Amino acid sequence: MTDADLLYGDVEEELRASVRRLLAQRVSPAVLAAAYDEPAGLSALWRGLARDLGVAALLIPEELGGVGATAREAAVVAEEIGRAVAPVPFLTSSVIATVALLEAGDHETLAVLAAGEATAALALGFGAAAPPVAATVKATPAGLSGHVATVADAGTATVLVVPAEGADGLELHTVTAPGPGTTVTPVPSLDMTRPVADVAFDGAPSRRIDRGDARGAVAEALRAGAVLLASEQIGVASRCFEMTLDYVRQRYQFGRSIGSFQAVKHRLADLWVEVGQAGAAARYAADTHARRDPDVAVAAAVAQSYCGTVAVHAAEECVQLHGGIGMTWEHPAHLYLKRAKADQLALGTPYEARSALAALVGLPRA
Amino acid sequence: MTDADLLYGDVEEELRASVRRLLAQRVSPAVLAAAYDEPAGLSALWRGLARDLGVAALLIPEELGGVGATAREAAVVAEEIGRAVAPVPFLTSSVIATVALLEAGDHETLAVLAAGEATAALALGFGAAAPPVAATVKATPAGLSGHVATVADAGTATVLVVPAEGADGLELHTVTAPGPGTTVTPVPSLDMTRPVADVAFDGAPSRRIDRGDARGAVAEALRAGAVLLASEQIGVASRCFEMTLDYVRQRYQFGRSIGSFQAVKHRLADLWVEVGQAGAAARYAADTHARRDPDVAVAAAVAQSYCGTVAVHAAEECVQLHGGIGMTWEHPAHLYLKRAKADQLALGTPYEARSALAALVGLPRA
Amino acid sequence: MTDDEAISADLALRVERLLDDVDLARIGREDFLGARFDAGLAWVHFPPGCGGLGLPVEFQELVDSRLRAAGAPEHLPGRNGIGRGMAAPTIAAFGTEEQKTRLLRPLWTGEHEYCQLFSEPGAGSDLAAVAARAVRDGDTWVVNGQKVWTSSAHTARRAILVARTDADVPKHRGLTYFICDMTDPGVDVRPLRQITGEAEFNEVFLTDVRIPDADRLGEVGEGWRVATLTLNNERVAIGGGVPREQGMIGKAAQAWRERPELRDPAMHDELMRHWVEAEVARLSAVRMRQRLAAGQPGPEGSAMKLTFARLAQAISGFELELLGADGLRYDDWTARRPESVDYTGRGAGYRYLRAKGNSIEGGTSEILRNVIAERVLGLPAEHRTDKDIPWKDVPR
Amino acid sequence: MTDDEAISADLALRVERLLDDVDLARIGREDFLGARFDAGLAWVHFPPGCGGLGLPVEFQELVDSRLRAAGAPEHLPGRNGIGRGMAAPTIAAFGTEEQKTRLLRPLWTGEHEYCQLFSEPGAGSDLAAVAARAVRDGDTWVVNGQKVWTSSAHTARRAILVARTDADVPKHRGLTYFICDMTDPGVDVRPLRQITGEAEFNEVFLTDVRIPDADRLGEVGEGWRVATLTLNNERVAIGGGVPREQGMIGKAAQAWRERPELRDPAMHDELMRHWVEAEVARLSAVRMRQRLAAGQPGPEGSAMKLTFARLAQAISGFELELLGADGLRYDDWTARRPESVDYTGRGAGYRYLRAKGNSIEGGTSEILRNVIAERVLGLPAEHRTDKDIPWKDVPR
Repeated sequence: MTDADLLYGDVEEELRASVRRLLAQRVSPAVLAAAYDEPAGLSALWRGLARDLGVAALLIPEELGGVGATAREAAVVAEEIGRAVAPVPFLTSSVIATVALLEAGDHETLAVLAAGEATAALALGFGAAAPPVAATVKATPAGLSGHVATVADAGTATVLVVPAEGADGLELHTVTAPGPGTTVTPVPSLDMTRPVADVAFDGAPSRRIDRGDARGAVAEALRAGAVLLASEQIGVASRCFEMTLDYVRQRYQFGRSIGSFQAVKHRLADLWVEVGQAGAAARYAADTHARRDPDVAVAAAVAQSYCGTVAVHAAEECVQLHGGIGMTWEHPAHLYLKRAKADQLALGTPYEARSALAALVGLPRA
Repeated sequence: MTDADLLYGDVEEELRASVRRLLAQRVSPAVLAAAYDEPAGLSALWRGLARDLGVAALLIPEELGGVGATAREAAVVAEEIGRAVAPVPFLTSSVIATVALLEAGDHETLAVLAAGEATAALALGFGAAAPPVAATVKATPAGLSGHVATVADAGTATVLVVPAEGADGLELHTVTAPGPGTTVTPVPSLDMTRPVADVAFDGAPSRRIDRGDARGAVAEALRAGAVLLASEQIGVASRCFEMTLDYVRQRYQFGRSIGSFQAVKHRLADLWVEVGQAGAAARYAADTHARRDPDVAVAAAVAQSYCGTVAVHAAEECVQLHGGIGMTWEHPAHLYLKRAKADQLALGTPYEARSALAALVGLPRA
Repeated sequence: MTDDEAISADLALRVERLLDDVDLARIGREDFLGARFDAGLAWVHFPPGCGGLGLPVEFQELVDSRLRAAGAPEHLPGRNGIGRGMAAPTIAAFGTEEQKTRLLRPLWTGEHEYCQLFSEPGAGSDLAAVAARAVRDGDTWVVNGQKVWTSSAHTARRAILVARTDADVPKHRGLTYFICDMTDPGVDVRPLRQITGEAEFNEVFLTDVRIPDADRLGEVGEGWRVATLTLNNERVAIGGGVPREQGMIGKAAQAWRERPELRDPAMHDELMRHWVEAEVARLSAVRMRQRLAAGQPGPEGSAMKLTFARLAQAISGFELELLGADGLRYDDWTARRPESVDYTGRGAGYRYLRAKGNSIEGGTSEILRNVIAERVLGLPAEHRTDKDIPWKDVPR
Repeated sequence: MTDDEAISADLALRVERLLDDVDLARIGREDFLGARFDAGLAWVHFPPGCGGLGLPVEFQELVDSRLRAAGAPEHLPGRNGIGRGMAAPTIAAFGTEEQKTRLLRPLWTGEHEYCQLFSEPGAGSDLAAVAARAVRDGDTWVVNGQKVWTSSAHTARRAILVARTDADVPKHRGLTYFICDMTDPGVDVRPLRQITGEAEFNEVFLTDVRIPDADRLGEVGEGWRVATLTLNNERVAIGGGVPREQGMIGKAAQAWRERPELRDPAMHDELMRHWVEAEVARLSAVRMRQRLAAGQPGPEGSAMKLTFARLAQAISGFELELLGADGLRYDDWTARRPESVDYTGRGAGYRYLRAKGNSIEGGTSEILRNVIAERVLGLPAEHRTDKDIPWKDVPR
């Protein structure tokens, strides 16, 4: 704790500025809304982020062609992606799948990801908070077989990292997608800027990549995901807050700006407090992860319990205080609400985070 | 449900007017606050209520010298007692102990209570939601022995109705207090207008009154208590709301009444909604009890979950919106806050009520 | 025989006569409704000649139930609600004899479906801040402007319209109320897609739309007073019908009961809190109806709408958390054009998103809190400067 | 050697010299503090002659830590916080040379304990609505009025006082700031009992209290500006010290851990929500200190006070529910006069009741939300009429 640094360094701020600039150029509400009618492929936006700014390689060590940065830098990218509800597989591919591959030791695939040429997805339901007790995919000599529902960003991934039940327990495999015996079926998603898909394997050829601790690798991947999801959530929350503040300043009703009504003022004051404090929680999670501080488990659970609900609150206030316009397809508020609510369910609900936290801090349910 | 009547009849309104008139004459904040320095005995106020208005006899059948009324009429009395935070043992003696005696069939004691000469207390911790699994008092041929903590209004009761563990399970006894082998020790109470006391029995002579279903009698007594406690709570809540509304109208700050500030207006609007709706819940509980409608179990649990928390909220808003003056001993707000918070803990917390409700409506925890 | 009994007997006779006069097996819906109108049995409380008999409104139920029992054609469910619920009482109250005679019959039979052209993008909660202009040109008015949140605009033949006819007086005083023909070539209706993916509503662009002065309802400049009557007839859906576990809580409870694998013990108390609040809201609605029946109408309508919106939003959000990963899926993003809204239909994601509108449409929760604070609790009104200065000078 | 190093070396020398000059084993607290004042080591950022050396405030810690290490007498903990924290900086900023010389030394040594006579029953959050009158009578002022919420009034020798000297100008312009002698016979201090049963504070009645004009601080009519400096020096307790599980959440967690029989599974998620919120508040406080240390002071102080109050109230209420029947008991209703307040001391009932003051004292939560909305978020100020009219005409 005494070593914690909850502020942002100059390098981090520079990274933020670059990412923000690129996103401002390439992301617009119209582009985002279009994803709801026609799921987008891997966009030019992602190529810009991955190749020009190297965000796909952030968490990959330099010796494997990566940047060798930590969760502190990745958190800044996640914040900016949240602010823009950018439809890019940073969290799913460059954080979760990447950490799984790192932990398993699959250097070959990492090199491909680092170059930004391909993306990967962990073939696990996006609601999962922890490695499966029994995986729904079986690994046999004849290949992988089984079904995984609601996998985020699987539709655009060319590598699937698959937790599968082998003879001696959980194994981790990679599968090339699309490929023989592998079917990825996109489904309508609450948040189409991070679409989910169902994945089915029927004797799919695969490569086993773990060296005995598949469970640990998946757990580490999900933890990194939870840590950085919190930063994405404060990005969503901050942008919703700013949009709302701007709107209530310029929207006039009854001859006054609606931001001059005290009930609105007090709600925004409370929201400002909430969003600001969520920032401390997310930053602490990223910082402990970066420093390999053992408190990261507590920090991640705290951030996951708090930040997702704050983001939902901010997005809900954004819709409400925009009034009718906030309910329309043409205003971006709905894009943020859908991202916020989906993010709250991702990698375990806040309830699950608090249950996990209780065990960590010695406050058992009964 | 189709038979439910959630309104008040003319007779009920007349009873309300009489009780309110008497309480207005005899209860003042100074008198109530004095109870915190010196626990009051059974007051002239109680004698007025019990003898002149017959409230002690409301739930006692006419053939036993009572009024033969129902929970609908008793609810009106409870509401008025709540409005005045009156320090009288109506709930504990005229509802809970009375129903226990009625269910057990102790007509003799009921006749004494009906006359308003004496009061009774059920010797069970006031936090109990249900009959004890194993009573802390043992019934032996040598008398009652054991200890019961936190019994409401035990200090002024002359009859204690004691659930005690006998050879074949729970029994119900009456004990005269003060008396040999019986010690009643008043303790400082969060709400000194309904003080609690610890009761110890050491070979106390007693009379067994149940006819085999002591558990059922205690359960009925506690249910009647829960039903009428909800009405007391809406009395507390309504009065807190009115005090606050009056105050914000006449208190000026910054050249304006504080009731003209929109944040205050909206809070009071929300509170008005809450308090009004709590009234429907409490009334439905009283009505189902009066009609012996089997839905009374659900109705009581709903009211207990909702009304206590609304009363606490109203009392907390009352203190807050009064500002500094609401924190002082001389202003009555603190008396209401203490009653509201103590009432919320009485006869089981809202959490316990919801757990009980879940079983009734088929929504098991796991 | 009391007066009431006499009226009831007479009405029963009139219903019988109507049923005798038509051949239910063959008559079309519109023709039957026309005959019913001519018999004064459309709205018994309307004046004779306007589809009524000038009777107290309580007698309507007798007519309705007898006709229902006889299997007579009824209005298509959900059709022309604005015409029958809002336009008709306004025409009856403010129309000239000529207007009543001309407008009410086709409205009643469904020949003229109505929509409402009140809301504007710039106005929002400030309903009187209408900017659409109507300029007189001899015997007609020429209307230009933009309206929004108009359901049924794409199917309606007529609209009730409020437009500004004088920008030099304070905003409530410069409005006029019209009946607008939606088939006018200057009317451009465009679907307005919303957060759920659907387009329940429309935007309506009015370009040099011509309205004969004969279709003005009330005096010039009296539009706010006329519209107020219309809006007072707008009925909000009240949460919690009589049966327990209706609405959103029914969906959440159903998921909990039918899918034991979703039961996270950490969520149980929250589920029960929602259940309790929904039940308390239901009991409050029951009490409101009992008070109305007992002749004690109260201000609880606003409270019920506030509560309904709050619970619908909280519970639908909770339901998604309960569903967990399944909550990440949506049923259908197609830009559908539903005939009517079903708040608890479709999937959990739809319910969650659609419920966001509950605290905006038909009076935002913020406006309702103001209404309660000022009209019910008697607290001072908000400070405003727009009431006494010319519309054109109001900051906006 | 940089400038800073030179200053540090010089300061270290001065501390050594002070310690050489006195016999720590024998000298009394007040005498030592006097010697320390005379050496300019009381407040190094104050001017020479006023207990300081005119150095940047950062150097104070060097002096404090060296003296602490040497075992030199310190101020009694919790004593004269108002004198040292609020009166001293105000005297230093607004006092004449004579006043600084005369007032600061006894204030520093503790000879003159101070209290604060600002709040009034009629003023509340409207701090400038002071009604106590000071009328000039030659070289003295005669003060009449009533003050409230004055801690230490019964032990203090001096007070900082704001009184109205002109009712014919707007309220912020008619105030004057004085140093009041609490031993004046016109000062009547009465304990003010509060919700917990204790009397932490006092009411102070001022009847013809005479204050020499020499004890006026700042110009006549300048009292609001002077008081603003005092109030800006009021430091609010910030929730969540550095260690985890401090404050109210520590008490609730302790009860949960140590008394398994209290563990209602329905309460667990709520306990964890409180735990999370307390931890997040703690992290926010850590970040605020890091920002301050990095020279990025922000407006989070108001946010921290709001959060601290909300959590203290929510958690202490929850703790009583957790205790169930035990929550019905209280520890002691005696009208005690505590030296200082311990928010988390005593029983759960006391904690619950005392926490109600957290959102009132030192700026209500409503005022703090206004401050954040207006000063941080830049939203428009509340409409008010009292700023420009004479105090005597303000509605109250």
